[in-house]
Amino acid sequence: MRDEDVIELKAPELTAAERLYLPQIVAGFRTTLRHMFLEKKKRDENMVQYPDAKRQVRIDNYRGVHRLNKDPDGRVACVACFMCSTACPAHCIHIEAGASPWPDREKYPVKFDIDELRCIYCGMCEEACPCDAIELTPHYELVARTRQEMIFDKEKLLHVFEQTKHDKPRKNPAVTDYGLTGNQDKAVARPTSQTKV
Amino acid sequence: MPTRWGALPNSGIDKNPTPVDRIIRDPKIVAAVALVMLVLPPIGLTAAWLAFGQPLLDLMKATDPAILQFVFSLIMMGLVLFIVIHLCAALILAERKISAFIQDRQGPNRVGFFGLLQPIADGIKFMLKEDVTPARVDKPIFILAPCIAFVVAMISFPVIPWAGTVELPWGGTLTTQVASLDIGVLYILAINGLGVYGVVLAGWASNNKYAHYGGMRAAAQMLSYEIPIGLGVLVLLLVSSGTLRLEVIQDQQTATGLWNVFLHPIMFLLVLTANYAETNRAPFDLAECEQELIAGFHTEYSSMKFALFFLAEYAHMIIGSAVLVTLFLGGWEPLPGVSLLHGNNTWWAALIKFHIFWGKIIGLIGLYMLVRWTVPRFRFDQLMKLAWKGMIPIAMALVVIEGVLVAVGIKVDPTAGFVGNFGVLAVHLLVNAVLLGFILWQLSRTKAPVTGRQDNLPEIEVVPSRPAGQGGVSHA
Amino acid sequence: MAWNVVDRNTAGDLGPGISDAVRQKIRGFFDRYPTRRAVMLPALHITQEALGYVSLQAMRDVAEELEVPPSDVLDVVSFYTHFWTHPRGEKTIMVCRSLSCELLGGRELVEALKEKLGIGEHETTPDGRFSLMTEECLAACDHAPCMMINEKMHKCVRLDQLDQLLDDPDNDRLDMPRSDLYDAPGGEKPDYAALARQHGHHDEPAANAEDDDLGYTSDVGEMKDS
Amino acid sequence: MPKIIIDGKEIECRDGIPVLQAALEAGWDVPHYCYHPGLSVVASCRLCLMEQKMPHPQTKEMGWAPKLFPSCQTPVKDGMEVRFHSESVENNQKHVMEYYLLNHPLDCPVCDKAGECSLQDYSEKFGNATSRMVEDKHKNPKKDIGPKTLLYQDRCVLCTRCVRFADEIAGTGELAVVERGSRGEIDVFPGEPLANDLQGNVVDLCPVGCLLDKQFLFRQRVWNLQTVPSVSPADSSGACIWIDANDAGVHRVRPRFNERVNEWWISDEQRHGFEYVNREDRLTRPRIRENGQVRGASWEEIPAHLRAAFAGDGSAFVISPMLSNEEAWLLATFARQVAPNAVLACGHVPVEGQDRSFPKGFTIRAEKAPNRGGVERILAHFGGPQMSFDELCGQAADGTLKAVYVYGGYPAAWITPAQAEQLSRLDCLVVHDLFDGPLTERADLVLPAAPWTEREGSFTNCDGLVQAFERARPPRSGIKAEGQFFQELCGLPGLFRSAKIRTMLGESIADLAETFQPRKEPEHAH
Repeated sequence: MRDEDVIELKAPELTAAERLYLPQIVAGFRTTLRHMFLEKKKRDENMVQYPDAKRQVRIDNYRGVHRLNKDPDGRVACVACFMCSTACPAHCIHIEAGASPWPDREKYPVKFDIDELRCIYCGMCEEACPCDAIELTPHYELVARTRQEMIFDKEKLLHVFEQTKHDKPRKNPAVTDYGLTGNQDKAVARPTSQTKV
Repeated sequence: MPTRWGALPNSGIDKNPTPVDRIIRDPKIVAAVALVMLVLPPIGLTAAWLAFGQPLLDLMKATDPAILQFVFSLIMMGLVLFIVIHLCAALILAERKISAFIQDRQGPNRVGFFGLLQPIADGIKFMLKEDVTPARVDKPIFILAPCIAFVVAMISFPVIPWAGTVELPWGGTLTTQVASLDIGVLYILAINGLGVYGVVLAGWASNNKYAHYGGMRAAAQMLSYEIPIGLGVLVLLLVSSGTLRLEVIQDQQTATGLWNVFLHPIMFLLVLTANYAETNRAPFDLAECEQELIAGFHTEYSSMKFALFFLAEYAHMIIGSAVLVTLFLGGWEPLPGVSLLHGNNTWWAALIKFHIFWGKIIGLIGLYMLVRWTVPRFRFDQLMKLAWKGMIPIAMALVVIEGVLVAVGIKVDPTAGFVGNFGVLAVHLLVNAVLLGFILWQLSRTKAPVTGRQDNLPEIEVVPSRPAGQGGVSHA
Repeated sequence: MAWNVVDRNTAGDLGPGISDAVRQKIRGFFDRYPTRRAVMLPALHITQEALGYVSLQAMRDVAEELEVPPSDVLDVVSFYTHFWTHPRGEKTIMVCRSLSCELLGGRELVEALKEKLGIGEHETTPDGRFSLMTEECLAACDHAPCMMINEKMHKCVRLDQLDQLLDDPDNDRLDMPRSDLYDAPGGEKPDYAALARQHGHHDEPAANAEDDDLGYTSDVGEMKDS
Repeated sequence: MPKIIIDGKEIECRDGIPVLQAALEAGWDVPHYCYHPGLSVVASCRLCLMEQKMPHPQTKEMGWAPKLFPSCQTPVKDGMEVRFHSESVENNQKHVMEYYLLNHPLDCPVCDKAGECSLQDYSEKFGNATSRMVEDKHKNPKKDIGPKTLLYQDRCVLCTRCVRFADEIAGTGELAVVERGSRGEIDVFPGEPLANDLQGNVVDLCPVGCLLDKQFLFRQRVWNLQTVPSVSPADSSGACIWIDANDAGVHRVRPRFNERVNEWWISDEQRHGFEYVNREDRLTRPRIRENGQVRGASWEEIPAHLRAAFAGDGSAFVISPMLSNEEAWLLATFARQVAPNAVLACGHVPVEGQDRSFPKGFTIRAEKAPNRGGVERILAHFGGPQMSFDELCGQAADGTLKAVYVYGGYPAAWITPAQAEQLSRLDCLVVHDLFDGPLTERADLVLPAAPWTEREGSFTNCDGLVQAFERARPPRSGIKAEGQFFQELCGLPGLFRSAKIRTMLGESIADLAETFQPRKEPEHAH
């Protein structure tokens, strides 16, 4: 950075009237009173009676409760790469990896816990996931009676997927070999003298 | 991919409302209840009057006036306590509604039509909540603090001259002021000064650093802002009455029609502002600011202990408003400049006075709320600066000026009426205008940046950046 | 491990081993080379001539004879396409897969052969008549595409010639055994020390190694342990 | 010391090393796969190519040669001038990296090497962000090449470090390159798996995620690990290691370069033998037997108890060779404090077979304890009555001894039932050990020990070399680390710091205070 790139900003100075507060406060009253009395119609039009009705949310990028996606075979799509837990600024994702029981994949999460109370719903995990296995759903109603209940384990996260897959289908995970069909077929096994032995 | 918008499936809560839900949300039922509540008391009172009116009057005629006054005082105390507590509940709802409207929301609207039953629900909730006492608090003080706060807020009410005196048809008078003290104003100031104990002790006893900070801030703040109030009262005493009795100060305004607010507009603003600070309300709620201190001094309080703090805050607002009405706003007199009810001591006039007094209080409280939801919170240094470098010098200047005015004989004459005191009013308005001009001149002479930081920050030294190309790749 | 892993801890059927006669023949080469490892290629040729291919067991046996790890033998066998690790048909069809042939139809040739014979590369028809493989270069780029059946080269092969070529009895001709290319066993052992001196071999550092000023040699034999 | 000029800067380097090694040691980051200072040079990866100044064939004028030279194969020579930061060298690196990534699967998320992978690092530093290949990638098989190792052929870059290691260092040659050219693969002979006792090193050698340790497989991502220098207690060689651990435990042990002992390698038992430190059934609480009843004890009450029990005659202290010099010294000091005539005995020294040497000199010691030499020297220094552990057991049986303090700390069961029986006849038996065993059942006081990963100190190896190790993990909850405990027994205040105790120890035994520090290897050397 060079000196000419630096733009020096000088804060504007308050006038005497502003420093007296009173005119400013009166101006403030104007605003609040306008909202209070004149904008009633707008307020009523935009009102959503929350538990009875729900606000329309942006389904594609609302950041609510997490879910763990399943691939078409109903298996957990996660490959336990720890990218989400690495990216997580709140350190709320805890994974234990293990050898997968399936032939097309080697790693899968034996344990996958998200502490929904610790989570700040920033969506970094979704960004980091190389196989689009973890996603944030538009569901924001998250209640429990104990802290323990708010630690979502793998089963619960998969259950969230089952509940939300109609609202928000899984993104197309054509990013890697893992998960859906992807380009699994594109990799060509080739015959060698050894494989024939 | 285009963004899809959609409503999420509703939760099951309100698909199956409970019978209670159905009842309390039915406007018809709520209207019926309200109607009954509005109609029944007058009918009942009328019936009671018809049944027991004459014997009651006879009894009162026969009673010793002193005993009658004593009983009447008790009734007034009960009535005021009843009004204050119920008004608090109503004000809480009002505050929530007003804040909601200001913020383009609806506010509570689930309990009862328009949320009217919300105070009842709140009250029930306060009583049913678990009363948590943390393990390491100083238990006696922890329990004592909310009591102090509440009691101190309540014991100022007896000196307020609610509706002047009532002359009984058969002779003799009753005064609606429970305690007509010689030192009424000092009493108010003294009791207000005690208010800080509740807050400081709560903060101390909680054994929680946020609560502690809250308490400390509250102490500094309340001490600072008592000074402008005291100076303001001093000015009134100098110019107007020469007495500490609240009812006399009040009577003087009704007699001349010259409310003190017109004589001392700047002083009124100072005392009003100081009152906001005394009640710990926004923009001076430094003691409990949520963003920094969670809830300040009452962080550790729950259930009815917390409710007591809540009640105390609203009671403080009411008493502060009542004092302002008495000292500056002409008390129970409906209009300035004329003396409509002055000297009219009939029982029906007392009833009207009582209502006007409370109406003025509620109007001031409305202003409280409007200010709270309009003006952002002060920073602590700004708060202190406002008191010590702004309000107190101005108040002192006013005291000096008024002293000079009194010395040269410009003083309100209670017997001269509005016109007779016009000269005094003109002088005072001139003095206030000159003072305002002086303040503005002073403010325009000094400079303050918008950021609100301290006035004389050192210049930041700009270090020239390295010329390009000297960074290079380091192999080491 | 549930996913697809080739298990190398256990061996399946290793195939036939080499006979004592073959072992004797291999041992006959020992004298001619400074180390036993150097006998690798003759030994493998001898084995392939005896078995028709080099089975895994044969590799083990050769390794035993040469006192090297069996993996070294596997290394060499798999390096050269002319060594077969599984039984070979009567006729081995080798198609060039290098650039010239590829451009002029070599791949089509391989595909046609695969279809016709019903086998893939390095495989043998069930009746044992044909084996198919591809070669890196048959050194006849000017006559591309070319292919070899057994030891006979066919140049400028067209697809419609394939039937005729495959049926040609002349292809049965086999040239002389490869191992005969090496000196017959029992001959005089060369004087390796003299040869090394003559060619400046690194076994004996030559005195004139510093003839170049900066001595930029690619020889790392003199590098000390770093 | 020859001086060479790299990128215009003159550096001084050791004699007889390749230019690559000199450049690495001088701080250059030169990409390389096949070169390893401990292995022969093949110059096959072509990543370390450099430009070199040579005389023109005709004019004899010095100038940059048009061809690139493999820096790993060019020995340094005084006055030579080379450069790595030039367009042609960087182009070469870029294109070779692209070539390496042609068929490499982008499965970094599931690859255990991710985070310490040369392919990742080099493609970020020297490679292109994109691949121009549009064809399908080849998919090579994944192979189970040994009881402890997996080989994912599709990640391989054919640097042949593993093959050379098996040939040259282990001398067993299980690994080979089969096929050739683009079809080349690393493989073992079927039925002849990679099973030598040094084989774990191929996993460290592998610059990519091709060779994988089954013990560490999928266990942790490497960036979640904290690495601490330590010394292996698996045998008496004193091999230097790195311990990779995090809050979930110790996960991996890797060799640390040490020119005097293990160079770049460690044996498999040093590598894989740490798993006992993570065992759930470790002792974590002191236990005391009172009136036949066993109850949990607090650490605070133990020193007084020990002083009372060992004050009289007939007390003995068994100081295990698993203890560090500092801890052994503190324990012996305490023994002499509380009972000047106490018997000091060196603990059981496990021995398995004979020392085994490998072709390049790497040796696996038969003696499976890290510090017998140090403990014996310290005991000799303290003098007084001493005996072997077997003699001590005998004396315990015939009643000569009354109270014995036994420090165990071995990774596995170590005492024979007969010895345990002999020791159980004592009036007071204090056992300080990692696990429950025949001795802890009979003990009057059981103290939980901490494994070496949770302690710090120094070991004296079989050649008398003193090497310090650091603490990788805090002691498990409930355990007081030996150093701290012994220091409190001796009445020394403050936190245990091995360096401080080592200085004190050095006042009486000077050469135990001098720890050996291996030469620092350049960060990217291998």
